[in-house]
Amino acid sequence: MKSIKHMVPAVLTGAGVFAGSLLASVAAFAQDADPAVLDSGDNAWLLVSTTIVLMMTIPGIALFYGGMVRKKNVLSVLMQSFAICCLISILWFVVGYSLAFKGEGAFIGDLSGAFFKGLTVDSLLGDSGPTISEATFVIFQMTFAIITPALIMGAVAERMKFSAVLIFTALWSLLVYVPIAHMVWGSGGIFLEMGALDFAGGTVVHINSGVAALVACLVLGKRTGYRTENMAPHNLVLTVIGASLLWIGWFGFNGGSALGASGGAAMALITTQIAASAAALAWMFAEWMVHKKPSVLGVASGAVAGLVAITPAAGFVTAGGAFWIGLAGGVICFFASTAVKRKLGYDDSLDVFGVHGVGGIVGAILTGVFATSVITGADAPVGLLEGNGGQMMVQIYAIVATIIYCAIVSYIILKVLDLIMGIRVDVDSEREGLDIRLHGESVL
Amino acid sequence: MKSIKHMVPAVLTGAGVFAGSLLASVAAFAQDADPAVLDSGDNAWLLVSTTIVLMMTIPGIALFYGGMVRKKNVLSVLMQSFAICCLISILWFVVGYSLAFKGEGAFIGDLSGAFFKGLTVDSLLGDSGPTISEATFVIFQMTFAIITPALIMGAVAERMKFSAVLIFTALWSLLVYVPIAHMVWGSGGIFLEMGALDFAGGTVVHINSGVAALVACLVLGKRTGYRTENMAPHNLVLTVIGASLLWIGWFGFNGGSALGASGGAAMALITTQIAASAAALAWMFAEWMVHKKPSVLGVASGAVAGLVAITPAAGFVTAGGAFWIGLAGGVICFFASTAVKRKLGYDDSLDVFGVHGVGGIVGAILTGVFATSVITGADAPVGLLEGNGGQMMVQIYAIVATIIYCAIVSYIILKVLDLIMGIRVDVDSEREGLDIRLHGESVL
Amino acid sequence: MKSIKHMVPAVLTGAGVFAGSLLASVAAFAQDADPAVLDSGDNAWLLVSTTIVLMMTIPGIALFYGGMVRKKNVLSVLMQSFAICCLISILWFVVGYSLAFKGEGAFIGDLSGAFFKGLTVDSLLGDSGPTISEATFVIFQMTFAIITPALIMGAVAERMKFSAVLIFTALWSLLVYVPIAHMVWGSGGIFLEMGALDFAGGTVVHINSGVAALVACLVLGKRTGYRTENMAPHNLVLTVIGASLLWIGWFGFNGGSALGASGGAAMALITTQIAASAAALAWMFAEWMVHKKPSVLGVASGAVAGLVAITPAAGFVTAGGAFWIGLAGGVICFFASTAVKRKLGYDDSLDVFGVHGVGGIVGAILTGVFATSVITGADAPVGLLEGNGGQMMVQIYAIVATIIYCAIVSYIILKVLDLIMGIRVDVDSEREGLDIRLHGESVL
Amino acid sequence: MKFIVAIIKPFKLDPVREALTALGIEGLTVSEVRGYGRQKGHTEIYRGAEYQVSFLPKVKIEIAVKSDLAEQTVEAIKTAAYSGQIGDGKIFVFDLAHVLRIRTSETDAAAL
Amino acid sequence: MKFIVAIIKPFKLDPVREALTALGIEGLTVSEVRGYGRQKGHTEIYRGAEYQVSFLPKVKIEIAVKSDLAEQTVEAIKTAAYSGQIGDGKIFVFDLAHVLRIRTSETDAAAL
Amino acid sequence: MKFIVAIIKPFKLDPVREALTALGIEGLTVSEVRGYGRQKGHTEIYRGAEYQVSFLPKVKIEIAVKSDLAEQTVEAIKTAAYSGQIGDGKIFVFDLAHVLRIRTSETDAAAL
Ligand SMILES: Nc1ncnc2c1ncn2[C@@H]1O[C@H](COP(=O)(O)OP(=O)(O)O)[C@@H](O)[C@H]1O
Ligand SMILES: Nc1ncnc2c1ncn2[C@@H]1O[C@H](COP(=O)(O)OP(=O)(O)O)[C@@H](O)[C@H]1O
Ligand SMILES: Nc1ncnc2c1ncn2[C@@H]1O[C@H](COP(=O)(O)OP(=O)(O)O)[C@@H](O)[C@H]1O
Repeated sequence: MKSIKHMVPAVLTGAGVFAGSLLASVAAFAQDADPAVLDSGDNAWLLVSTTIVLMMTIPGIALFYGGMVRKKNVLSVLMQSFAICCLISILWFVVGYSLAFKGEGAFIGDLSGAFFKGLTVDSLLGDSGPTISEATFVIFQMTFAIITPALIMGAVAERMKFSAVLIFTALWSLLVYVPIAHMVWGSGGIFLEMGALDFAGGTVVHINSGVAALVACLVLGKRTGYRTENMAPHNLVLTVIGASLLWIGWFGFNGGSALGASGGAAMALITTQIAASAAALAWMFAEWMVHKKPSVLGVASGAVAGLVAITPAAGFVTAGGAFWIGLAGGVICFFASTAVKRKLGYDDSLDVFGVHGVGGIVGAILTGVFATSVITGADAPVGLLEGNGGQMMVQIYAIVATIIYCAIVSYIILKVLDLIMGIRVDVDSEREGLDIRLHGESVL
Repeated sequence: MKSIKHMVPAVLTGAGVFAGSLLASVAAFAQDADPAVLDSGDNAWLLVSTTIVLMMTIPGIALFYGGMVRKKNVLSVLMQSFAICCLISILWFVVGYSLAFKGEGAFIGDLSGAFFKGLTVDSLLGDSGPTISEATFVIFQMTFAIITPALIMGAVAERMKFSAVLIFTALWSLLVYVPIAHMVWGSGGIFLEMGALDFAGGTVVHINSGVAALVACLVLGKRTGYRTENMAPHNLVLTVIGASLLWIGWFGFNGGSALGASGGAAMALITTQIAASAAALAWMFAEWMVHKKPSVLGVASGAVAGLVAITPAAGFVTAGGAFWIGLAGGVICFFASTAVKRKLGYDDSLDVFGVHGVGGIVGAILTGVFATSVITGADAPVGLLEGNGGQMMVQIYAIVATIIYCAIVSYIILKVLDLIMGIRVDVDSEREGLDIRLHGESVL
Repeated sequence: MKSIKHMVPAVLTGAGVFAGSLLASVAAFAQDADPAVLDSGDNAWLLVSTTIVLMMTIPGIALFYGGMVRKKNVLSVLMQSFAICCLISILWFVVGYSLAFKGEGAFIGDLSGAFFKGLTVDSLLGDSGPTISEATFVIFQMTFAIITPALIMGAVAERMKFSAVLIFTALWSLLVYVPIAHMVWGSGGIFLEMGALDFAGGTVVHINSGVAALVACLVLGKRTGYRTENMAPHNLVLTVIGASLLWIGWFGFNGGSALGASGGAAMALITTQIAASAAALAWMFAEWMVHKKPSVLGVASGAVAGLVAITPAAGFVTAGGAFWIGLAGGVICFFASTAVKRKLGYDDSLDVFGVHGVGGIVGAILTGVFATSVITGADAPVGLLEGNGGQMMVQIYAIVATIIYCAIVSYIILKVLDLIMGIRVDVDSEREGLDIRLHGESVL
Repeated sequence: MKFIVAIIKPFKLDPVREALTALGIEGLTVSEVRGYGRQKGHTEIYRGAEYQVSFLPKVKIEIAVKSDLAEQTVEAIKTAAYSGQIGDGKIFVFDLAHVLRIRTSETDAAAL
Repeated sequence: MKFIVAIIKPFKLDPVREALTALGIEGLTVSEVRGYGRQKGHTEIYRGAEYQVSFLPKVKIEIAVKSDLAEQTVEAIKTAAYSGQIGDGKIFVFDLAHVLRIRTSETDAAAL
Repeated sequence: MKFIVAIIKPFKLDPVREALTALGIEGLTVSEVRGYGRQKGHTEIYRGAEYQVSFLPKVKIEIAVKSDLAEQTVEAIKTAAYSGQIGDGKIFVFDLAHVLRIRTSETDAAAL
């Protein structure tokens, strides 16, 4: 489990998937293996990873986004992250975890583990060898389920009703997040079977949230005054704190996805760090050339773009591979969030699509390029550079399928909600600010 | 140690107590057990737990409270948390740890471990099996001793002299915190002997600080202008950061109280998450109904209320139990901090009693209801729902005794200090703000 | 590895050095020892330490410094920390790590590990017994390489060109940081061979950055309006958050330097906590006496001074020793950063020299005084108090050599850069603020 | 010369400034103020404590103009700041005795 | 018409506003200012660097009133803002040439 | 009496205050404003979205003085606030009808 050498099938499927199949008792390695036993070091690292991935949402995303909106809306943005965290936690307990990780369906799990049925302090993940507690896996995955819808909110900031945010989040999590998570990581999931590589959730978390974000901001429409009024970020100090906590927490996101405190986890930290750094510098220099000044918003955005891009690859590539993935992620997301976005004219308030959607796609494709047996320990070539062109096809298939599924279902949810209850606040509220109008509070 | 199955006596006493008795060399399990040996995974998790529980006070509480006061007092509030952290660290070293955890007294320990006498890098906690370093336990517990008086300060914010804060903290820690900690967790402590359940410090930390807070704000009197001037929180962004860090840190608070990176620790993270989420949503919806708008201060307060309520129960209940405890904590603390407080008219500036006192009592009682052998692995029924009504009586006894002891001693300390030195600033300082008057600083 | 008892040579060299020599395959203990094997608990603790040491720079230093400058420059300060983090990460990958930790040179390593050549998921640190992954060591050390130049920036805040910051950082890291790190920790390094004690980087990180900071602020000149205009910190809330995160992260800095989740790591947390607390209180009371009011900037500065002072000693002294080191660090840095600085008249904007330089020197000397066999497990006397006066001489030698080397090379780099490109912004930019002029951004 | 002070809604600042530039007015000074008037404020509730916020954010614009431009200026502001809803604000006109441009020491009309 | 400008201590804002409402005055504009005068400031010290803060926070209230109400208004402000301590502030009275309500185009007395 | 309003560059506040104290002026009121004029603003770019910031930070100083001091006061401000660069600002002088010191009820010249 800890040793990446034992993870040959994971090479084809990603560590998350591996966990899924273990959970589902696919006794692949159980033959002459020792019985499963809790490894306290691995479990400790996963408990910590859980903690810091939670920190990515509260206060990470909350601050990253909060600093970028106008002052009159900052509390509404914090409120969204915080409330989504609470709501998804309860949903994960009720049915989410079970639908994502129990059962053998190709598209979705089953309800056998609803309300955490059968989960005890002694449940272990997998059947053999040193491993972690199932309870640890449950809450580690919970933090991924939390952050994904929280990310989407950046696209609809400053104009979506809070009641609509709650209902959309609940429906989207069950109808989009949970099925995609199962398809990518769950036992029997189609992308898993197909051999798509997604180490820590590039598809499930980032492409998914990025695409939903784009759909949501299109359905919702532009902010009143977009391109005519000054919508400059009110306090980038908050944004830098948020970006820093995202970076820190990503060590748990990617490092924890090794499912143990192994050398593979350490290597995932290295690839994460290199990709984030390369992307941040890439964005910064691109901006310096194009807009004449390097900005702290730019360097922070670049870091997040790099973190997104390395997510599917973190445990499959070398530091060198990570460098190129980061570089590509930084430059491409820079253009996606500036020139391209301006040209297309949609109002994705905080560039969720430009960073998470585009960065996720870049990362998923480049995973197929740079994944290497040097790191995974596989016997056969893994990525395109090693001569395995087929992997690229699988990657693209998974990306396209995710985009299509996510876009359609997100669109339907939003349209239905808009018909039933209206999802956008009125212009006066937008003008006065959501903090006072929706929450009766304000920052002095 | 790690495995909750070995913790049968802990079922009756809480993991902290268990540690206490181990420390005191009660050789309960030593008979045919292996000699004690350091488990690096368990020790790693406890080192991390220590780190994040420290983060709960600096900057957690500091920000949670700092955002809720008026701008002219924000630095004075940060100053209190920070200085208390420093002061208690030194006191813990000098006598605190020894008086809380050494010796066999019913009410207090002894001075045999003053100045950490006898503590070496090789000292282990307990006599047998895989365990953690005693040094780890010493500093883990230090962070609990730090946060408790820091919590109290919310009740006296914006009007207490800083010199009085320091002296009160030192005296209160030695005369109230240390004895209660010994009674609940120390070898021979009366509540321990009695079998009161307090997994991570519901009584020692929360009821204790909540009651002292109520006494302190009554002795000190209301803020000048209370109910006539606008005392709205000046920056809830800080409060949300603080609440988030409290939540994150609580994973160490409750998870670390399992004293190892076990499945039990993971389960404690789950119960903590579910209770916090349920309480946050409960407070939010209650407020939505009563005050017509859901607020970010509300959802953050609710989360803290849920975290307080689950503290004594975190390692004894299922996720389902945690849900109900959170729900009750959220709703009851909401009414305690709003309608009930308004009716009674006391000025507990930041609702320490309404959240920590009331939430602590709710949690301690419900621990007696929901504690279950399913989680603790006990052979006999544990909580009321399993048919063991006696546990409730023990819980209530411990609660009432703590309240009475804490209230009386806190009152005496404050009254004596007030006579000797005066504990309240003058009206001009209150008007101009404590930042400038007491600390010669201000936030622009 | 974990057990300090096995670290006899480390007693003379510091744990970092120990790691260095292990890396270099000095087969000191390999004779009848078991082959090296990954200890997941130790590795977990080091992964966490890495994470929180990274947090010391982003957002720790960024906020600590950001709060102390004028509002018009806050983003420029954040930008420096963030960009330095990215830049050093890439440099470390390209040549930094190899030059610091590969090879056997007295003054510098070699290029055998450039681009992390030879690093695999299976590489372990050292040859025998339970140990950590080399990848873990690589990224743990990377975070130290990141924070050191980030610290320097406090001295040049509010007036240095961003382009010059980047180039200076790259050159300084390669020409100063890397050689000093090799001399102190690398296999064959002269200070290592000499037996200088530096547990976690007092010389490499703090004296080094403090001296470079002093040189840099002298070369750069005073800020326009220094001593005539109001340069009061614009938002000490940020500074307190930063100081708190520094404190928290220092648990990884010092605790992680034990290279395992051992009792020694726990003891290092205790000495860190006691020294920080003692120093914070010392600074606070000194200020209370001298300037009539205790300030939150004072208590926070004192804590950092104490953390700096304990850094070289954290794994070599008792809690009692830590108390005296903290006390001395707090008082001496207070006078260095106030009265002495005023008298000498240099403009070290945020007192990097007064806190890190002076605190580092105090700590390095007192390590020679208080280091004790009680903690290190050495057979011979260790520090001056145990009768080993020679250690003091070695300490002073290493300090003086570091100061001279660092001062000269830093001076040359800065002067050359100033000639080639100019390192200071023009007066108009200083007046309007670097945020707008250099980065095209502002905080509302 | 006249000194015109206008209290307007914050989001009307840009339109007003453009209207004034169109008139050839090259200078003005703006400040953030809070206004009390017929327009209702709002209530904020923090843990059950209600605060009536009766002061609303407004922007104050100050413009010194030659007397003959005053009427046009007032008209331009009125048109640009108008939304028709309560709280649109007021325009006050004062006599201005004397003006000086610091940089050039020009005075009165030449200084505008 | 008269234009009254009062510089008062911040915590006197609410009492003054109430006194004015009692007089039937329905509008006023408030801004945060810093005042220098007989009232001493304070010293802030940051790591030994002393900054004399001689400007103190004050609130400026601006009210346009019909001329016959001016005296009463000044009196009301004076009474409500009085604490008897140095720094209570000043009231300035100006002639106001012209007023216009943006929403209705009413002018002068009708616009108040 | 005269009421003098000066719009100056922020970093000139301390010199101006000192110049006024030297003249024996014991009171003044200061506020932070934003100015639009000949001085060019700057552009901020956030992820490619450009915002023209045409308002620059300025400080407004208000001083009530006896009429005979007015000229000297204007002169003193001009000298202290002068940098010779565009954007140095303006000084406006108004007639002041009436002054009252709240603390003592002194009026007019005695209240200054
Ligand atoms: N008498 C007054 N003196 C000074 N300012 C006033 C006066 N009356 C109104 N104002 C300012 O004008 C703003 C708008 O006035 P209000 O009565 O709310 O709406 P309207 O101008 O549409 O009737 C107020 O918020 C206040 O700032
Ligand atoms: N000549 C003046 N011009 C403008 N504002 C003044 C003048 N004198 C005083 N002020 C304002 O009035 C405030 C109070 O004045 P001060 O002299 O401190 O106390 P008092 O009014 O009680 O004598 C000052 O802070 C300043 O804002
Ligand atoms: N007509 C005016 N009315 C009010 N304020 C003005 C006027 N003209 C200029 N100002 C103020 O004076 C400041 C400086 O004016 P500006 O034209 O930039 O430079 P200068 O005074 O050197 O010619 C402006 O920022 C604005 O605040």
